[in-house]
Amino acid sequence: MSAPASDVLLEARSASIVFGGLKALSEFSLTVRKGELLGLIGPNGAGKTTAFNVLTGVYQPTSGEVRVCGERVNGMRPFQVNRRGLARTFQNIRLFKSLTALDNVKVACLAETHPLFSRARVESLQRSGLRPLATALDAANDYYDWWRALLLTPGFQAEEEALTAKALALLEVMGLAGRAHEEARNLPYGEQRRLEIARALGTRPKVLLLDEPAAGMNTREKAELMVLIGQLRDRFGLGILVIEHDMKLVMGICERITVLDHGETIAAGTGAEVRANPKVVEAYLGDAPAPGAGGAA
Amino acid sequence: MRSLLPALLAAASLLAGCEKKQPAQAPAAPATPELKAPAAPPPASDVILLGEVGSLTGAEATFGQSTHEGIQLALEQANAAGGVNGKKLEVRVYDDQGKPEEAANAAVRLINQDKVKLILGEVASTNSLAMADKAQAAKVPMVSPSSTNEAVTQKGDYIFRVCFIDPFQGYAMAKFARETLKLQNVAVLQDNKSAYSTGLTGVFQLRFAEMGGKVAGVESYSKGDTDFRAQLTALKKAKPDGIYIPGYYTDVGLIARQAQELGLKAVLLGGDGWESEKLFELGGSAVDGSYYTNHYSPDSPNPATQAFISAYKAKHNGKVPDSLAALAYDAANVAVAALRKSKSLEGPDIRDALAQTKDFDGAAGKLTLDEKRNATKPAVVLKVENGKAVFAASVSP
Amino acid sequence: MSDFLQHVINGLSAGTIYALVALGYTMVYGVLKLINFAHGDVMMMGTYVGYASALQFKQRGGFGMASVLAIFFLSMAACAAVGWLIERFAYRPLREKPKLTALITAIGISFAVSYGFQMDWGFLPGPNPRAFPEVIRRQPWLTLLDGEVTLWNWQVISFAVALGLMAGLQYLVFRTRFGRAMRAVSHDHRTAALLGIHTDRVIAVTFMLGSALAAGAGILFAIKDVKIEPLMGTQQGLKAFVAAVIGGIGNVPGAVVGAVLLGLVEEFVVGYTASSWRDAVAFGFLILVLLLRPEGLFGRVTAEKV
Amino acid sequence: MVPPGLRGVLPVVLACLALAAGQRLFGGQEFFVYVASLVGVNVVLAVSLNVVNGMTGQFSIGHAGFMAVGAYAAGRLSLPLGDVAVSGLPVAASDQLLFAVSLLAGGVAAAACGFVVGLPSLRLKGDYLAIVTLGFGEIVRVIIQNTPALGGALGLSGIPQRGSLFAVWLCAFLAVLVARRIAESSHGRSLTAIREDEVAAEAMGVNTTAYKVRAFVVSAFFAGVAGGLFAHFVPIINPGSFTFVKSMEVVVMVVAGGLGSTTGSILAAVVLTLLPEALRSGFNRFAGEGAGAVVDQVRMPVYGLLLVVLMLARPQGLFGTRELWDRRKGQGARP
Repeated sequence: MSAPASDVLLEARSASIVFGGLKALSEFSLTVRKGELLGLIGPNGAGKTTAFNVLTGVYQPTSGEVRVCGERVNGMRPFQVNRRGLARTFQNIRLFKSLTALDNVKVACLAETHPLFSRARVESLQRSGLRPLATALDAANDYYDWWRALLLTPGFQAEEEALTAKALALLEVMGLAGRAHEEARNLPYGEQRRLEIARALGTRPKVLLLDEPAAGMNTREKAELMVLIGQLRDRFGLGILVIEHDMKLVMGICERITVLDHGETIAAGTGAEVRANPKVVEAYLGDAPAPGAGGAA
Repeated sequence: MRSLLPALLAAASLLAGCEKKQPAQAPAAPATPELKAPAAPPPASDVILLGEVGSLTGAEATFGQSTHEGIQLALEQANAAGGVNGKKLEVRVYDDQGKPEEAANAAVRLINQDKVKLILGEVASTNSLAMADKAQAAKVPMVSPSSTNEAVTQKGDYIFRVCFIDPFQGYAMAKFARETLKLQNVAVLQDNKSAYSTGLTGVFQLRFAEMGGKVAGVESYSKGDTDFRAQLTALKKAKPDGIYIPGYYTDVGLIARQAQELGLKAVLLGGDGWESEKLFELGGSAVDGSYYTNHYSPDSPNPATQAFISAYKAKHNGKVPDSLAALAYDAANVAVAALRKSKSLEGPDIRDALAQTKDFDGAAGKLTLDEKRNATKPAVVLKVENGKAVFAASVSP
Repeated sequence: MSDFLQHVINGLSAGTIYALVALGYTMVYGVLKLINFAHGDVMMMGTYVGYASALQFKQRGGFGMASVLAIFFLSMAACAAVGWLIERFAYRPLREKPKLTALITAIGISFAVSYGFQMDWGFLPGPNPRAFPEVIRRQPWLTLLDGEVTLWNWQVISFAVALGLMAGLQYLVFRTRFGRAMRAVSHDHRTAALLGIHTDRVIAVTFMLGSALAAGAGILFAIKDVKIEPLMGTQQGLKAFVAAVIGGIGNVPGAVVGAVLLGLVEEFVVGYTASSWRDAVAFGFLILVLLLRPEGLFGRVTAEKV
Repeated sequence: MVPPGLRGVLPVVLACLALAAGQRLFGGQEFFVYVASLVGVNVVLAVSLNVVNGMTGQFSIGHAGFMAVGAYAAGRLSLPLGDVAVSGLPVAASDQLLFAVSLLAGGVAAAACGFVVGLPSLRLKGDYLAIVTLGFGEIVRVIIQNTPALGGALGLSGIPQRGSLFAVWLCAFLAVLVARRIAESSHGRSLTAIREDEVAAEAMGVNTTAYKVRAFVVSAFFAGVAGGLFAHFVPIINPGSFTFVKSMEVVVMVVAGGLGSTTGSILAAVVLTLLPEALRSGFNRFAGEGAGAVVDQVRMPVYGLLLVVLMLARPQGLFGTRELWDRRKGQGARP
């Protein structure tokens, strides 16, 4: 891989998806590099979440391609895409409600376990076309893991402790340390949002996709969250893509912004460029009260 | 007998090799904790307790109830006649809900908790088989009134029955169909869910062919089905002059109706599973002219039969006893006779007395227990006429 | 030749009954996305109501056109009421709960009803089978191939009723205001409620319609196969459900096509191969269809909302 | 303090000792042993079904099918082994060894079926999966009915009666232990994650399909073992013992105990097995011979109503998803 491309973590090239004749997303292109914080905005129903679903493998693009860390992920299932370094949160919070905050994060910390056959080897087998063998090794890993869990081997116990430590550390980062043993459904809304981020971080992502992380928060909370997101990027060396309804907020912190409307990319560029784009103004004006289409200055 | 464990399995179990069990160490039964035969006789009491297992609930509840009525009548009469050597007879009943595992459980309870001297039951062969294992191991004699499957008494020398066995019943119908009805080409429709039905099918097929008839085809259904047209259409192709349906009355009535609807003009033949008032309700006029084998006919002039019928009617508001009641009555009476003859009330003695039963004048015909502990007795063939079963013939072994 | 034709008639005739039961399944699934496991048992109850009323008419002297219609009407009305009760008290409180809870409830009702009817207390019929009176005099309607093959009047009637009901339902769903409301509720009942549709009422009416259909199917079944017993609904219900899934559950013509297909497949398996495998074949067919085309033959793929 | 290396096996050793003592004390009482064995088998069934229905949230209603496969595989294997012994071992030990081998074979055969049934779950959810499992149970029954080597409708009888209190309850203990340890490992968390939100679990790197299939495999394995145990203490097994009704009995246990709670499954299995038994003898004793029949008549309708009432009033069941041994969550719940 060439040097400049190596810090490209996520790339969509003309990805389109059609639902029953309707183009939900057309010719969507985007590049996220290491250390970048990008925004994805657009009015309701513009296709932002659809774009996320295409990027993460929930939907398969009808045409075009998606690459994570240089590898084409078309046709992969979401967990495979995730294991390549892409983690996300959900617009309508999807926590594991009856699990504790700690366990929510621990579920995601699968990358911390030490399988019999390394994950890299299984993946490389998969890539080289020996899929049945890869599946078999994967299953062997699981059964090996089961035996360790059943016999409570010292290695397994140590690993559990390491997992807990790691998960606690992530909760700490998101300011949830005191809530570790609370069931997720009992957390207040804002904390649930933050727990989702902590959980996503548990998968050791290289790119983080945040779907309206500040939805339902008041202005002060939103500002705090945005600062926190910036810190995450620096601390973990992530590329971050944020969907946000509040244009003002996005303009404040994102280096570059992509604007979607009716599945089409109508503008892309820095905050200033986007703001100046007449199509954007029109899209937002057409959408009802323009959410501060010029107020970020 | 004891055999050698295959070498392959030995290797699999990572063991050097296998050998025959030492007969001295484990005689007939496996080495797991054995059922203890009732030890020392309980303090002399004036009651002899018998056990009964039957399906008092579930789909076969009527079987269990008829059987119970037959047994009760027999014991009442025996007690009225002075009991056994001055001791009264009592029966303890357990319900097995028609399930074999419950039947076995009930047998265990009767043997170990209630310490009964003898067990009566069951109707369904599967359940009798389950009980027979327990009774044989504990050396408690068991008399089945109406389990016709061959395997039941093969369980051991403590297991008896007072009815004929399926091979004879199948033979009787084959003989009747071939010799009396002069049928050439008979098809079979069996109930695949019931061992009784598949067993009879096998025997009938064999015997009918031996007698020079032709079995045109065998089709199956599952008890509880309601649509038999596919099977009947397939059978119709062979143009049979008779169809043997060794099933239960619940299904047979419908089969008869649908055969009529499809224009099948064959005589329908069956076994003792047909015996029920419901057959005429479900089958309507379609079952008229059919024949089935049974254990007894209420029309029989036999004085023992008539005495039983009038006693039963007196007790149950004029209800005519079915063959299950008659067989149960016989089973109980055979047991009582054996208890009276027996040297002691120990299992082996009762067993020996039972084995000597000969020319016993039962409500369902004269019977002798053969060396395989099965009853040798004639079967009757009944003909359905205008919603009634009437005596048509008797077939002797 | 004659046996082939006879098999086709048998298969169609069995499929017709499956179809009528399957229509109810499909309608309820359409609006509620719930497998109403108790549907077959509602059918059983309808048959018993029909049985009771038929006995009354029989005592008063035979069956005319009016009395047959009355039998149908009585049992359909009774089942509509039962359907309403079940929906109101067993399913509605669970509408916002996970799907599994409603499925478990449905299975519970099915068990309670079918085994409850096996008890012989009070008005309950007990486990013994009954013979349904001959309310429609059986007559050959058409005789083919020198009398080798007969098409009976009741077969034709059942088939016509099934087709008529299918057409009627299709009209109801796609051409009426109520149908539009049904479709809206089916799509998303919360949004439908926001749009001013009385979702509770739409669902209740659909349920009652489906249950009434089941009662009608039950009586046609009893005319066809005569024997009725408390557990009959489970078997017929399961087969009908299989038919509905094969056709694409939620799809009205699909249910009928699936049912007829299932009837024919069963018939030919029994008729031409081993007859003891009928039930295994039905479920095997279902699993095959689900694996190859999970949405059924006529169903549409729906993307899950994320 | 237990050294970490021993923590895994210590409970098993302790259980073995306790069970051996129990076997000495009660082993001679036939009826007690029978009922206790029945309870034990039902505990294994309920706990194993809970792995799929409770922990993973996939609804299987064909558990009796797996039990049947296990019972027939183990029983068929044991049948010719009744008269053989392994050399160099006392007869009793050899019998128990062969018994263990049969049980294992039953478990493995059922697990293989679990794998096959689990596969459709790659594509099917909820209701559809439930129907496939139901269909599987029916197909198994039809196959057994049509296989002469398995005794057809008559069933298999003459299987050496090697089951014992010790064997049954050791299996029950192991099933509980396995369920508990799976639940407390990353696998169990992944299974619960699938139950709570499949999409989110997948997005967090959980291979949901593989986990679901494996949950089916484990669950089926123990159902098979339960079947094997059953076959070795009832004298005859036939297809009629493994119907949809049996599956539903187990479902009722799991649901009543609380979907996802192993403790609840155990408790419900014990209560729902003993209660009818106790009621039946109680009725027989106090209301006259035969009155106990009422219990069996009302049992199934009551189970049905129980499901409905539970779902309406307490959908989480007796225990919810809580466990008796769950101390951590208890602490967390207190402010």
